[in-house]
Amino acid sequence: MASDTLTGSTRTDAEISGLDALETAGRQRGPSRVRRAWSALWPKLAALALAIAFWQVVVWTGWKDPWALPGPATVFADLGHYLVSSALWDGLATTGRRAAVGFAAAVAVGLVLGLAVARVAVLRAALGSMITALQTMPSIAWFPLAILLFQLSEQAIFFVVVLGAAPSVANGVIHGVDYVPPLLVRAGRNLGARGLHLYRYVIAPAALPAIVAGLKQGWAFAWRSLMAGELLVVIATRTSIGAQLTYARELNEAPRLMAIMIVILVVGLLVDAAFGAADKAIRRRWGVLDQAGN
Amino acid sequence: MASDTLTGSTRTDAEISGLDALETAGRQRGPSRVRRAWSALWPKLAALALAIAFWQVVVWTGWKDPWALPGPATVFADLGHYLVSSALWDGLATTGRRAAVGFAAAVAVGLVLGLAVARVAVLRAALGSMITALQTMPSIAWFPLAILLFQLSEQAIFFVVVLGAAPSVANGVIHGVDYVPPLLVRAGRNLGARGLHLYRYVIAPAALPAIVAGLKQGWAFAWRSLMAGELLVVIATRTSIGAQLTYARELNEAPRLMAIMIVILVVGLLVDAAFGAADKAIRRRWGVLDQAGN
Amino acid sequence: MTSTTTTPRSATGSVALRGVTKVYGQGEHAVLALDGVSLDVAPGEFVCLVGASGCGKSTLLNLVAGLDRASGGRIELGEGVNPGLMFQEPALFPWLTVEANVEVPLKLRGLPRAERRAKVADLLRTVHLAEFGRKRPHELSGGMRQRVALARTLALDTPVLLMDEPFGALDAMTRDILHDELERIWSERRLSVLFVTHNVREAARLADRIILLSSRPGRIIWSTRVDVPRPRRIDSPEIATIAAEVTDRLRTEVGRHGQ
Amino acid sequence: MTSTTTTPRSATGSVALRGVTKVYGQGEHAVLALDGVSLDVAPGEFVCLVGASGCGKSTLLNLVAGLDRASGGRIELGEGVNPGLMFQEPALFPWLTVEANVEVPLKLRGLPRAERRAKVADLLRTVHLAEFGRKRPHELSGGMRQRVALARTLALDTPVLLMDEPFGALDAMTRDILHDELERIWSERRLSVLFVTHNVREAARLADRIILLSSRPGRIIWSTRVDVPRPRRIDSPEIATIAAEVTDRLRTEVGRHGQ
Amino acid sequence: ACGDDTGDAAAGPVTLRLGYFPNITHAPAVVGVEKGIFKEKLGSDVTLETKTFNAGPAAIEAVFSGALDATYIGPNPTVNAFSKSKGEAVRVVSGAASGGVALVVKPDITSVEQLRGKKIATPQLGNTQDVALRYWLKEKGLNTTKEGGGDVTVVPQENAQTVDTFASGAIDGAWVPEPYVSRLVNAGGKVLVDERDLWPDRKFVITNLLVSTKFLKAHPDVVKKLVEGQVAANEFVNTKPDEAQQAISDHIGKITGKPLDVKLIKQAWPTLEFTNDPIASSLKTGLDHAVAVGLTQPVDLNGLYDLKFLNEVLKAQGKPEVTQP
Ligand SMILES: Nc1ncnc2c1ncn2[C@@H]1O[C@H](COP(=O)(O)OP(=O)(O)OP(=O)(O)O)[C@@H](O)[C@H]1O
Ligand SMILES: Nc1ncnc2c1ncn2[C@@H]1O[C@H](COP(=O)(O)OP(=O)(O)OP(=O)(O)O)[C@@H](O)[C@H]1O
Ligand SMILES: [Mg+2]
Ligand SMILES: [Mg+2]
Repeated sequence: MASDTLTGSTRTDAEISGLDALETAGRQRGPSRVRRAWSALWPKLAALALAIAFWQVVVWTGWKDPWALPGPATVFADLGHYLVSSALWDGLATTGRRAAVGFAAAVAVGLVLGLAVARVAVLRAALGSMITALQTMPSIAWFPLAILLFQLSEQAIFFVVVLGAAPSVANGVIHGVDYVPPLLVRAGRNLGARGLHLYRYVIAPAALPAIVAGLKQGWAFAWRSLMAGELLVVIATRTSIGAQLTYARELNEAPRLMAIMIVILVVGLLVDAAFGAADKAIRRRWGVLDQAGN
Repeated sequence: MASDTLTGSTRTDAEISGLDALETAGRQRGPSRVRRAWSALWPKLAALALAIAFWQVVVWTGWKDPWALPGPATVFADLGHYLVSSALWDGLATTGRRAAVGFAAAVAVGLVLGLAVARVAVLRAALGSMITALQTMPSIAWFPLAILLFQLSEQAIFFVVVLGAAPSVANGVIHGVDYVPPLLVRAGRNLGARGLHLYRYVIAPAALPAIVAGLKQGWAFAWRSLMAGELLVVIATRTSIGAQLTYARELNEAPRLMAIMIVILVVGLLVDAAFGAADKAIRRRWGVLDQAGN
Repeated sequence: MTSTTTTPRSATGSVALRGVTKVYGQGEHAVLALDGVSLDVAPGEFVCLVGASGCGKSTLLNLVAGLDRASGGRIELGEGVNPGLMFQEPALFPWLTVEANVEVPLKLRGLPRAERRAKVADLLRTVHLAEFGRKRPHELSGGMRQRVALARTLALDTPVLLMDEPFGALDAMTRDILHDELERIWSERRLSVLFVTHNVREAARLADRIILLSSRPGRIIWSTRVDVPRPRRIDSPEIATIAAEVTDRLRTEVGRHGQ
Repeated sequence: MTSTTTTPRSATGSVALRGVTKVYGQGEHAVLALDGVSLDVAPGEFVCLVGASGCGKSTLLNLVAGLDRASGGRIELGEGVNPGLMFQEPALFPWLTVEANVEVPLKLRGLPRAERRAKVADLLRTVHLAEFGRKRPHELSGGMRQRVALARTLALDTPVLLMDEPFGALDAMTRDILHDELERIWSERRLSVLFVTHNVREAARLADRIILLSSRPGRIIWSTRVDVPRPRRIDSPEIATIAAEVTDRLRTEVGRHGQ
Repeated sequence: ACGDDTGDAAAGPVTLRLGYFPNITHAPAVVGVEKGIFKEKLGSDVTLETKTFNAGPAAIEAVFSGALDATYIGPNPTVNAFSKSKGEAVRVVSGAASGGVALVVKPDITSVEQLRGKKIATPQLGNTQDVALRYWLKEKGLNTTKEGGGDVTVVPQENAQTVDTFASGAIDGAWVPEPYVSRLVNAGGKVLVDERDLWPDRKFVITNLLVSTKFLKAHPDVVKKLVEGQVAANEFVNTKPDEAQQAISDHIGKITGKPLDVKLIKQAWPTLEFTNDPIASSLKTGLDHAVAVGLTQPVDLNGLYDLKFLNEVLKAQGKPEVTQP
């Protein structure tokens, strides 16, 4: 009945050949860090190169006037200026801070609301369907209320962001809780987990994958609401990405608009990388990682 | 080894008493249709009543001027006019059609994209993180491109709606596929399901709950993008909810704005009811329904 | 969701079922899983439950554990007793390591960290998985998972233990060893055990009393005391004799129902 | 994900393993589950695999089924043979009814509707679940689920059957009946069967050959032919003798490893 | 068959795609469409397609991408379109409206000095009204900065929001166009400055008619007819104000689902002047002011105006011609 891993006791020849096989297998499946990074990177670069090439070709055909559809060169030149301007970094700082604070608030509200609705039957009957309905309410509809409640303070922006993102987070939580395997809930209950403990030890971790998915969707809602909401209060000394985006459009600055879009995409990519890492960690734990080639 | 359900063979007294117990239990847990409907309805009505009462009280306190914050009476009076106006029904018809077509297109694109990205390693590396990044792009950033591609036609609206909703659907699909229990995939493969068949018989149904959740989030994105996108192409003869919402806001018609918000909420509730029914059917099948009181 | 029919009246460690009935589903599709089952487990008694596949054994344990509501009848447990149930499937938490799984009930009981560690190590040694503490459930074999579940249930430290085919996925040797361990813990802690198994020798090896359940509807149709003195050996002739008798009864019962 | 080391060279129905090695994990945490296992299953042969919990039996079946990649060695199967594997857990599709679960492999083979129906009904009768076709997996007992999984695997209609403790959750009577059914199907279809069990009597009852696997690393350490003529009875003295011998060997092996 | 360079003036039916805002400052456009004036003037050879917008950028995007041939639009987007396309994409062929802009403040503010430390809203950073406010403040000795610092805090925000924020007391005033001037007055505000008083002849451009250069080159005759329509529409607006006001209210109702209160239109009406003169000088001056307050680089407006047709039409009708800058 002794159980020994490879690092334990002495080994016979056969076992050592087994170890050799392991090494080989290891080399096949787990290439070096550099190669792994490269294999994650080249498809992205290829996709990017393809997209830019296509764009350039379209521009060369002269399909549209250059002021309507600027070429990559123009846009990247503008992006270059933008990258060294304080406008970008100040804007990113302001918008990033608002996004972080607003999203954090939305997550807090969404988690509490989601858990409450998921497990309390009366609340679910009363508010359950309201959550999706609220989710479909466009941000601009909340603007008057935001101003009524918070005047021209940053809170008005947060209000819009939270109203935009919290329902999405809550829906993720509800979905996750709904699909927790009943066997695990029963196991938890039998092990003595009741009430909050049941949440903490069973329901929350079991629903975690769905909650992370909900957070990801919530982030997208938060960010989009923020882009609109930042126009609500164009505060004095603080420029923001949302305001810059709208102004670029209002001034018909196509290259600048596209430069800002690229910045937004990059921010989105970074945030997705964070969510992706979290998700991958969960999947590794759960043993569902090795299904596709990733 | 015979197996018999209650409707099979003859029964002894004890079994009949068991049946009686069943009836009692049945009556306790499964009340009549009317009572069930009522128990689903009253919390909603109570929540509604509470919300309206609170609103009325706030208005009575005179916290804000009536043109800034109209009372329930004013709003419901306006809603009454709105309900009998052709504006609402024409707008709903236009917007509803656009939402349905746009969402359908977004679902098609999202499903294909999601499945492809979830299972093809290169695509995932190339596009995976781009999906969330695209999701965070605000609709207005796409407007110039939409007009470039589709001029001032309805397709421009669909373009914005699809770009808004498809990433969300795709993310739902990817999440669902990622968490398909490996055991079921193995079982499917062993039963002879490869390639498309594996999708059809195993992966798609196993991921269905997450896909439905993704569709729900996608709907919210689609609707919100539509509300903004409908301003892109305003055809004088065809009024739409999105245009009405914006104009109500621009003209500071607080009661009308609130009436439109109520209409949007009601549409959201109806759509949520459809998703809810789908989700409940799935949960019943999977045997995860009886966890909370619903 | 605790059974409303659970009235804590009896002595600690005792379990009493009075005419317990359980119906699944409603109307046409209803299945009568248990029909008027009355059963007493005395404190410190080891009762084995045998019966055909699908006769309602798991249902019975679920009801006693308070995880399901009986459709009729009463279940009485000692004051404040929360019976530990070892499910038919391992039901481990996939997001936790083996150690952490076993630790959950200890955490829930609020034990200090050092004590928890010692207990977990001890329990994993008991089920012969001391070296697997840091693995995750999906890295274990079927039998190993079952043993982790056993360790987790034992960690509950409750006077009533409900076990649903706990050793079904184990080889004979490992099973023998765990029989000894379980018997030791049972007598040390004076546990009341309700134990479901398909292995009649196992039943005879462990039980003070063996109870036979009929199929659809599940009813108690026969029971016998096992008066063989302990320690017992599973391959002893006395055990074989009792096992043969139980098998005969079972055969008659299943035959009665058979096609 | 089909094993690249599977070279289809041998006759239909035969299975050949040549020095198969399987390592889970990497580096420090690597576990050598199988170490140079060589094994031949002749067409139409019934081979039972026994061994301690966690010794690598399931791993072996997974490799033969092509669901996992061997770390070393070769596995040879008949041309175009896709062995049917009955997993240790039922692995039913929760979104399908019992009938629909059994129907999946038939659908995948493109059988017409009427034929599928007849086959499903037939298979459910074989596992004594004819009346449970419309239920969903979560409405079944553990043993019932196992029987559905058996029916589903039999529906595959492949010349090589890999079975991982298929009757572990069944009572002795139901198990006896299914032994007969399995033996009938095996001889009718001339199947090659690789059968994992912890029940040495079951092994002796069914097998042409019994193979004993050692624990960590998993290696074949002993094997024996069962020359008792069929039909056999599980409670016959010949079977008991063989079972006793296997138990002895197993005990020695586990004892060697034991603490 | 429209908007491209190949189109021949004489051949085949032409579609004219015209944009405008359902708004009081676009009264000639709204009335021209609602009363069929454009249709009549364009004749049966030209199909008129109208599109409405609620803001300038989308209209300019549409012109840039060839989805729109002509649009009524304010001075700001006009300059943007001209400068962003390096003077190529668009031409102004007529004026439409003048005036209709004012600084509305809380009633307790009665002098410029009292604006010190107050918050005043404008529709958008760097737009005509924003520049006008900042330049005026500068002349009065009050500093402002782009970032909202200085003696007076300038808060750029959407006009709709300005009404909300003014009503809720978050801002002290706003430099806005009609109908927001009237709306702010109704919300308890008081006109402190009527922008007309700051301009020669009390005239400055608020709306003009823009056509895409391509369309102008391809279909000069159609553009001429469009200008005829514009002149006729202005005629209508100026001679039958009641009918025009009702038409505007109805038209807005069609798009927004709720007719605009005619009272509001009547209230705003006197502050506006519907003239065919694009008042090019005011655009130029406005731009100089923007440069002066540091909001833009100088822009060369040479070639923006093409008033040949307008003057032909006016001449034919015996009306005074306008000056081509
Ligand atoms: N959730 C459920 N819904 C409907 N029917 C159920 C449910 N759970 C169990 N049943 C039915 O109740 C009966 C008894 O099931 P139970 O699981 O108690 O059997 P068991 O004695 O444990 O069998 P096994 O030895 O196979 O585990 C079976 O006929 C089963 O189909
Ligand atoms: N996915 C995995 N990752 C890491 N280790 C694994 C994995 N699967 C199995 N193992 C290890 O491989 C060894 C053999 O496991 P396997 O499941 O083949 O045992 P088994 O003989 O089927 O045991 P049982 O009779 O308990 O089912 C065990 O030590 C187990 O911990
Ligand atoms: Mg059971
Ligand atoms: Mg196994």
